[in-house]
Amino acid sequence: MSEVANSRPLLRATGVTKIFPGTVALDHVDFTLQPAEVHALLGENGAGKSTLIKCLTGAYRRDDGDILLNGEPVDPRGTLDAQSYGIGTVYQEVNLLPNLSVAENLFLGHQPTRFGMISGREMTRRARETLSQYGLDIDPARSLGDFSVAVQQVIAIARAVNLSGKVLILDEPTASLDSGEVKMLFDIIRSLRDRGIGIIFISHFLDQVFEISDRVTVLRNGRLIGTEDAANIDRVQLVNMMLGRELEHETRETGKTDLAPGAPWLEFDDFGKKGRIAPFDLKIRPGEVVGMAGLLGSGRTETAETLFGAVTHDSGTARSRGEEIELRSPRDAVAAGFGFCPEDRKIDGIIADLSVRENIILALQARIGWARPVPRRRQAEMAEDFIRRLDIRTSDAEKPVGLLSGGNQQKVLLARWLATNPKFLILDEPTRGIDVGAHAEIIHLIEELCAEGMSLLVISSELDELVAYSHRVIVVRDRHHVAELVGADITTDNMVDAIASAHNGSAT
Amino acid sequence: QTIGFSQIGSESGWRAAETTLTKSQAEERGIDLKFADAQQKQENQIKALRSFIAQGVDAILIAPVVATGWDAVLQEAKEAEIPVVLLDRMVDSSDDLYLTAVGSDLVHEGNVAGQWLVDELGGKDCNVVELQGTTGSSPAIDRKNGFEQAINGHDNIKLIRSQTGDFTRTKGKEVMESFLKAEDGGKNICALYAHNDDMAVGAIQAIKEAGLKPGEDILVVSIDAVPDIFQAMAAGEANATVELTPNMAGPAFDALDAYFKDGTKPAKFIQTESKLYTQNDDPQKVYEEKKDLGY
Amino acid sequence: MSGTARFLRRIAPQLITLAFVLALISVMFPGFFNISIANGRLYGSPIDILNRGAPVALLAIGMTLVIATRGIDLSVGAVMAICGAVSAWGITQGYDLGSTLLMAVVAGLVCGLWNGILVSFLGIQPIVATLILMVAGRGIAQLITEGAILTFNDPNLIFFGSGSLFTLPMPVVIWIVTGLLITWIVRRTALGMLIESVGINLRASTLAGINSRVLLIAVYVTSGFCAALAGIIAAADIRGADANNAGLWLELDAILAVVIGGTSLLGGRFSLIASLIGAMIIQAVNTGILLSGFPPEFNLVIKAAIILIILVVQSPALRTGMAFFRKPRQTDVAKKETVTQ
Amino acid sequence: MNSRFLPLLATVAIFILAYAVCYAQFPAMLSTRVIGNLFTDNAFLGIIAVGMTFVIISGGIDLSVGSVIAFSGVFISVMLRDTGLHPIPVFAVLLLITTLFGAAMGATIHFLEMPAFIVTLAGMFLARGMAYVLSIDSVPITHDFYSAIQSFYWLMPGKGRLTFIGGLMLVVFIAGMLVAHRTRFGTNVYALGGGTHTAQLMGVPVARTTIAIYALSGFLAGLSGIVFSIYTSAGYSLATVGVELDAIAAVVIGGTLLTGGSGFIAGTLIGVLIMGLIQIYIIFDGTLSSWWTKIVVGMLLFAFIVLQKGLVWFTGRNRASAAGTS
Ligand SMILES: Nc1ncnc2c1ncn2[C@@H]1O[C@H](COP(=O)(O)OP(=O)(O)OP(=O)(O)O)[C@@H](O)[C@H]1O
Ligand SMILES: Nc1ncnc2c1ncn2[C@@H]1O[C@H](COP(=O)(O)OP(=O)(O)OP(=O)(O)O)[C@@H](O)[C@H]1O
Ligand SMILES: [Mg+2]
Ligand SMILES: [Mg+2]
Repeated sequence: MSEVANSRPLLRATGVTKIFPGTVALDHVDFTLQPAEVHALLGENGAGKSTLIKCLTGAYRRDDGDILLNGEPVDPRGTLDAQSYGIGTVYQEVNLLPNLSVAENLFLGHQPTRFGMISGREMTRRARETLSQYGLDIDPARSLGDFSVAVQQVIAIARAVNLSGKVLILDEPTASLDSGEVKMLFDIIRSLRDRGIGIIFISHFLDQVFEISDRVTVLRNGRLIGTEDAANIDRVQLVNMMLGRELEHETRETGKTDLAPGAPWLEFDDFGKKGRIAPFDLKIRPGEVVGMAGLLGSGRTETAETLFGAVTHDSGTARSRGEEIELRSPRDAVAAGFGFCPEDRKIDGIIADLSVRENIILALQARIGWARPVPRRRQAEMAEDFIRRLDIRTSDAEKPVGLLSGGNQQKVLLARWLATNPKFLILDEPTRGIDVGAHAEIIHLIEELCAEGMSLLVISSELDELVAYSHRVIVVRDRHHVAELVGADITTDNMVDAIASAHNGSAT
Repeated sequence: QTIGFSQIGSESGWRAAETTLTKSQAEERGIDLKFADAQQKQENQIKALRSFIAQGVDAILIAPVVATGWDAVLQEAKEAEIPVVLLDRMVDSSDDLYLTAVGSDLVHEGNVAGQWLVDELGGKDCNVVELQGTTGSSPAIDRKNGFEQAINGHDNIKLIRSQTGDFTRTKGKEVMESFLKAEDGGKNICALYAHNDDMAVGAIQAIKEAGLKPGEDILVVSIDAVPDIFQAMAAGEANATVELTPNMAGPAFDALDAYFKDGTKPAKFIQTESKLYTQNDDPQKVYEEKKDLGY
Repeated sequence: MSGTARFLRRIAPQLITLAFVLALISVMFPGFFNISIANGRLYGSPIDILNRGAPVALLAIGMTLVIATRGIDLSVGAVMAICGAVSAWGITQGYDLGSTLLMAVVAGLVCGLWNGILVSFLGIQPIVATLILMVAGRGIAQLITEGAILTFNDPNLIFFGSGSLFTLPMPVVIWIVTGLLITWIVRRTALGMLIESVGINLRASTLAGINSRVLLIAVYVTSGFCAALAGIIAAADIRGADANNAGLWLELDAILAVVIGGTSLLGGRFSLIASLIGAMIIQAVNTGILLSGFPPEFNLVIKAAIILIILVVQSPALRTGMAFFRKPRQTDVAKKETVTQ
Repeated sequence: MNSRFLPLLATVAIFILAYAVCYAQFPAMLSTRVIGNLFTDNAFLGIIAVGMTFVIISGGIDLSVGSVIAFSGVFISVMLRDTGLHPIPVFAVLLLITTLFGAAMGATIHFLEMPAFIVTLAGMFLARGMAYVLSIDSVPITHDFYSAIQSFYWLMPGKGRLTFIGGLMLVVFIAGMLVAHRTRFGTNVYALGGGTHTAQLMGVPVARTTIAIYALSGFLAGLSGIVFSIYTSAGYSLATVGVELDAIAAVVIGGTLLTGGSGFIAGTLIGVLIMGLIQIYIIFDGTLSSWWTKIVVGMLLFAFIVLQKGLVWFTGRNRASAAGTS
């Protein structure tokens, strides 16, 4: 597939350098994209992948370096410029406007017009057409904010594809997609490639990288480590390039852990919220990891939010060790020893302008109340401790968390809840945007925590990940809990079956 | 009988008194008074007038916030055959658009105040500071002009500083403080002219706090004759005030009565008296008389 | 960097601006810095600035907290009028000083509570929620005074306006003490951080278990409290409650003070001390204009020009090292990167 | 039906309800006179409210409009008095000035990254200050052109008048709706309101759009100034104090979110009419003292906002539960 390598490069960047106060994000990085290739960009969290993308598209002004497009030097001054050069981009985190309609998001800046006026009907028609290629049958006139992160992700991709005449850049596009969507996306990527478009693809899923890419470039700490043909390199080599060290043990050995013994300490009966999630029963034992699988919009996030009191349930009861507990707000949940890492870290998770330290102690502080501040020294210790344990890449604990790379923000959120020592932690897509090294560490951490008696509810679109650590998996479809797999039944195939099978009543 | 009354607002005690008196006068005469407060905005007054017309009142009283801009709506009232009487301020429309105007002459008021100062000084050198009303308001402009006319040609009197105190006590006090600082702790100032009593009352406190005696070290003359200034005069802290009577409605209703009875056209301008009060006029007694009038 | 150094660096732009404005005034008005003692109290233009700036400074304290939560309180001027009216009414009705002050403060707290409930429970946008009280509040104040200036002569109440403590005018003592007290409370407890957190990302904060509703109410109540103090001072200063004019448009000055103090209207990081310096800058400009002797019709133009200059000089774009003219987009995006929606 | 239209529908419903209540109490409220007045008297407010809607949808605010109206009036009247020019070229110059003024504020907001609230607050001081500098007196306008425009109205049956300025306001509203919903600029305005940073990453020309929004608001404030000068035949530097707050209230009552990103020009029209209705109602009633007037205006404002919130919440809930059972 990579015989294209010696044709004239489509996009060539040399010596790209970007310095933030306190961080050299990119240090003289060279990068070449050939026409008709899929080029994966890999590296740990904070390696500088997103920054490189932003420098290429002019979203950040680079401090040094040249960019050649088709041999011509170009200097995009922003996304608008990049678009006019035929570079379409999906930045990390969905960067769409929730207040606009789906169609407007797709065509912003390129709306079809008649006599200078936007033709709404034409736009809706084209939007339907575009979305149907991605298997989305939604009303393009509805607000984007009505849809889940995953749907938004697909729309962002569709928009970028529409705009990319020469180059398509995808920064972790698959982080919140399930396997079906990923397959669809890859089909589209392949057809674009066959049309001669160059694609830059960033992902932490190595399987996907090997599946789709022709070449890979690895960054580490803002430096270029190397560019290789995907065919000439194997997983282990790649991981070594990224981490600069050996990864001790391969993460996803598909062993199922035994169901933990003992009586459930948390019981939810007939718990639900009209219009959001149908009533379900859920029992959680100490030390148990409950996985939750389902398609996009199936109601997994809704389940989690209802359990945490972020959405107030209107039916059913919750009991902790047999005693009924109130769960009307996140506060109640926190008081009951719950924790919740939300899916959309940008909107529901991080407090961007507060420092890493403050973000980490926030939930703890909220729980013990404003009047008893955690002593400053203790805060610093905790922050340092988590930065070390979770390997959060930050210049120091006082850096505003919004300036960290996406994956590192996710780790800070995890640290926030671990700091409260929760008894029941809900993780919604916890490994989204986290690199292989950290991924392994987080799964390791999950297992460690459970060994100490903490219970977990993990929502993930990566089915084999669920297989790896769940004692029990609940399958959600159309806002109903439709199946529960235990022990040896937890296999990817079984889950796919349960997700795909026709209605068989709401089983639990 | 239904009469609409469009009042400017309630920005000062004097205006509150005018409103109170108008209401009580209407009640005495058995008039159904439709009161509309314009909150200092001309557009609201125009709206009020239009609504009165739409409602079909028998007559309209209006205290116009500004002189200009009434032609169109007065014309409309005229076409609807509703007589309009202006209270306490004038408009610069042609005078066949309204029945009559009741009020005092603002320039004249300033003039009376200035004249008092000229007489009081009798040729002594004097530096005067002035506290103006709200910049751009007609009382501020006219009272300034009237005062300047009066002291014109008297070279012993010099207007050394003039700032706006927005007709309020707080600003009057603040501005006076800065005058005192700027003029050598007040030693340079011999008299204060304030466009209304409220500012004067504020300024008097500032003078006292600077360690000077208002009324002696610095003469104080102002306009309106609200009760509090009489208290100050009784205490010897203020010297003179020019009365602007809040009872504008009485003469207005009289004129309207006559007009409705037999169509007598009143004079186009019914001027109220601009009476000068000094410390010799038994201020304490006047205070007692005035204090319950709703100021 | 040590805490003190960080703090000094935070307020440096405000201090420099203040120094600049004061220097400008003293050039135009040479006797400006003369301070003497008269009647057992400090007397001079700088003292006037501290004294006259008291209401705005007090309002700015509450306003800072409100703005830090991404809100705004337009009603403070009207609340001042209400509380001033209540105190004048109380004292003329013959209540003793303690009960009078208590009533006035309670009135302020109730107003703040009302705003807080509208904002946090009914979810009404702060600017509109407080606009309601801004309009109605002045009416309520006039209802209490019946439209007149309610004059009083009680020396105890007057003391809060023109008395002095340790040669400092009472209003100065009040705002400095209140400012330090609230700063201390907010920074010695976790309140400051929680307020900032709520202001930056309300949803995420609530999900982290912060009781954001109560917190929101608390900041509006604090704002009401500060407005009450300002109202009492304003009434005591002129020995009367002027319901029509007390605090009129002061909310704008208070907001301006907060912004000059470097707190973003988008909520988040705040500094009370910087806001207080901001209030003094505004008052210095006002006093400077009065001392300068320009005709009053130029007041607004001068004020606007000075504000613009101050803001331009303090603007984040210029502060990030004049990078603006060379590479506008870089500073732009790199900074806004941190703003969540 | 799209949930985005809910606030708009709620506003319309409330307006109709309120009008019905007024009519029940004062039948004269339904006369063409009152309806004509409603348009004429609020024309200047409506025009700035259109500009304000754009500004607010983009996530900003423009406090300068009231002062710009005052400045415009004084500028026109002083020019007409002192130069003897025909009003039309004076209007053109004025609109140019106010548009540039708005553009300058927009540029300051964007390039210096200063909050709109403060920049336009300084603009508010500046515009009114300039009005003072031009003339502190109120200056009457006595040009034939003005009288011609003033006598240019359509007499509706029942003696109500649809005046030129009332009609102009409607035209501005229609143009505003077209621009907001049918042009790329309009979508860009909504995009800015959804988040400047995101909009920038999506390729919205943020600088150009921001400047254009405030320029538009400045232009409309100038136009509103012209309308106000026709309305009062005068220029006065103390006119229209605090009108920006009325405009903001009208926009918000009309269902636009102050946080930006969502709202409707049509809603603003209803908002303006509701504000006008409150005033007319109070005048028709005519028994309220100055202070009760303020309190009642505040309470009605509160009632409208709560009613609207309730309506949106209620219908939203019904829809949710309907979706849940389906
Ligand atoms: N605006 C900014 N200001 C300061 N530092 C920044 C900024 N943006 C990124 N950085 C820093 O630059 C480094 C590279 O970040 P980048 O977002 O490029 O990482 P990444 O490779 O995309 O990581 P991830 O896989 O987690 O998304 C990080 O250390 C980050 O903290
Ligand atoms: N394919 C789709 N078509 C139409 N609406 C969808 C689709 N996917 C999601 N939605 C909407 O988005 C909402 C979000 O649901 P929820 O957040 O519970 O999903 P989820 O199971 O957590 O999935 P994910 O988080 O992977 O997107 C759903 O209630 C639904 O209204
Ligand atoms: Mg990244
Ligand atoms: Mg989800």
